[in-house]
Amino acid sequence: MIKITDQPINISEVIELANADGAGAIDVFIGTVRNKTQEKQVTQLEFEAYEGMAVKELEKIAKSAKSKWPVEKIAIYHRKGILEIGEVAVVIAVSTPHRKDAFEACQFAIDTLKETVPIWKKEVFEGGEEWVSAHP
Amino acid sequence: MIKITDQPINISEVIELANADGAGAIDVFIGTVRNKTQEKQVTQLEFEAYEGMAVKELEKIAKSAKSKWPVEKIAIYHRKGILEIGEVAVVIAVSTPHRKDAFEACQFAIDTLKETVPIWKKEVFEGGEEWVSAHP
Amino acid sequence: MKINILAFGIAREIMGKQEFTLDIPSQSKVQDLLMMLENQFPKFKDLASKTIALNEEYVKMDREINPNDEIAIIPPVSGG
Amino acid sequence: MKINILAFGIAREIMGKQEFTLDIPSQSKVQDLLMMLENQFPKFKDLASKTIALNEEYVKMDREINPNDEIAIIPPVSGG
Repeated sequence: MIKITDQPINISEVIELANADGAGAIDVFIGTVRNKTQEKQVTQLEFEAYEGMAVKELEKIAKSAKSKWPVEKIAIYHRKGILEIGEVAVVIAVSTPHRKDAFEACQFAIDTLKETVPIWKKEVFEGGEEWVSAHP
Repeated sequence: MIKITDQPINISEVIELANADGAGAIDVFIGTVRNKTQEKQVTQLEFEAYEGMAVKELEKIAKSAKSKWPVEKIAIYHRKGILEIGEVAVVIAVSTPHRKDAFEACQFAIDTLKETVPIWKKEVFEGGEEWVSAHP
Repeated sequence: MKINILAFGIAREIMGKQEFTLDIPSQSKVQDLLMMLENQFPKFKDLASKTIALNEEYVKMDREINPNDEIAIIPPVSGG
Repeated sequence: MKINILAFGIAREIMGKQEFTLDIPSQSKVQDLLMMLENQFPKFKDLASKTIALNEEYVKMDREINPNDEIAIIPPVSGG
């Protein structure tokens, strides 16, 4: 189950989507908005998504995780729009029969998401703003 | 925050305990009761704990994780008593500034828990029961 | 041929809008379009990376652009 | 000296109860106690491993047992 939403993410909902009777392990990754990037005090964050393509790329990640590990279920929710400090930007939940696979598949999913999914983060801090990773 | 409880574990409560403003990543491990162990159909599960010592060993794991990784907060809840299929046996939530550390610290915590914490699992299946790992 | 281009994130800010039209030679490839964009909007040269998606898929640099393609400029992604 | 012993999991089932009293020579060590338990309850020999905790801590095999220690038999753990 894949979703990009401008509403606060309900973590329990994402976990519930990954729950399966055959699974002994669920690993859940939650990405939240930090109050600091290097030295700058971040006040808020904005996510922009190329939504149609982002959903397709997230579906590819889910499919790829299932081909590499014995994944029972995987759910990925990503927030868009304006987020305050402490809010949840992304939740990935992966269930597998054994725990090692859950950790590996979940880490693969967030690592790949950060490389391929067309979503962009703008950090707003005192006296400026910046698109993350845009410049070398 | 460490807890051994005979009540159903509220996953959101454990995650909330690990949430911290400085953290950008929370990794959560959820261990659930599987419906199968090898070939046997498990009907229920029973956890017995040497509670005082189990809490102490869990606190050692939390301390050790904090010494090895830049852990902001860590919470571990373990269930005891009788559990049905699909119920949650253990939840570990770890927050760190960056995601790699959250995955590593959380995996360390569950791996160590399974090695050192005095809690015992009895599987009940059709026509028998067995203390897990008791015999070679 | 006239093509419609979508731009996101810092690319959208560089172009000044989310969607715009460009006139490019027919049979242009993805790499040609990127060069044309750099020439017309020099700030594109400062980006750590950029690519073009066609019809919501990453494509190779030598892929030919069709005027019916949904074309999007993808600056460095930073989700998660 | 008389000592109280706690037993958990399969150890509790082998002993038949959670808590019981044993009379052991004074200055006995952890390894001596384990041997006495194996002699008295041969099923202990079948366990994949076992150890003794004193006062809720794992201890070394040559640790001497004090009658005031909280003594517990720890069969192979299987939490999580």
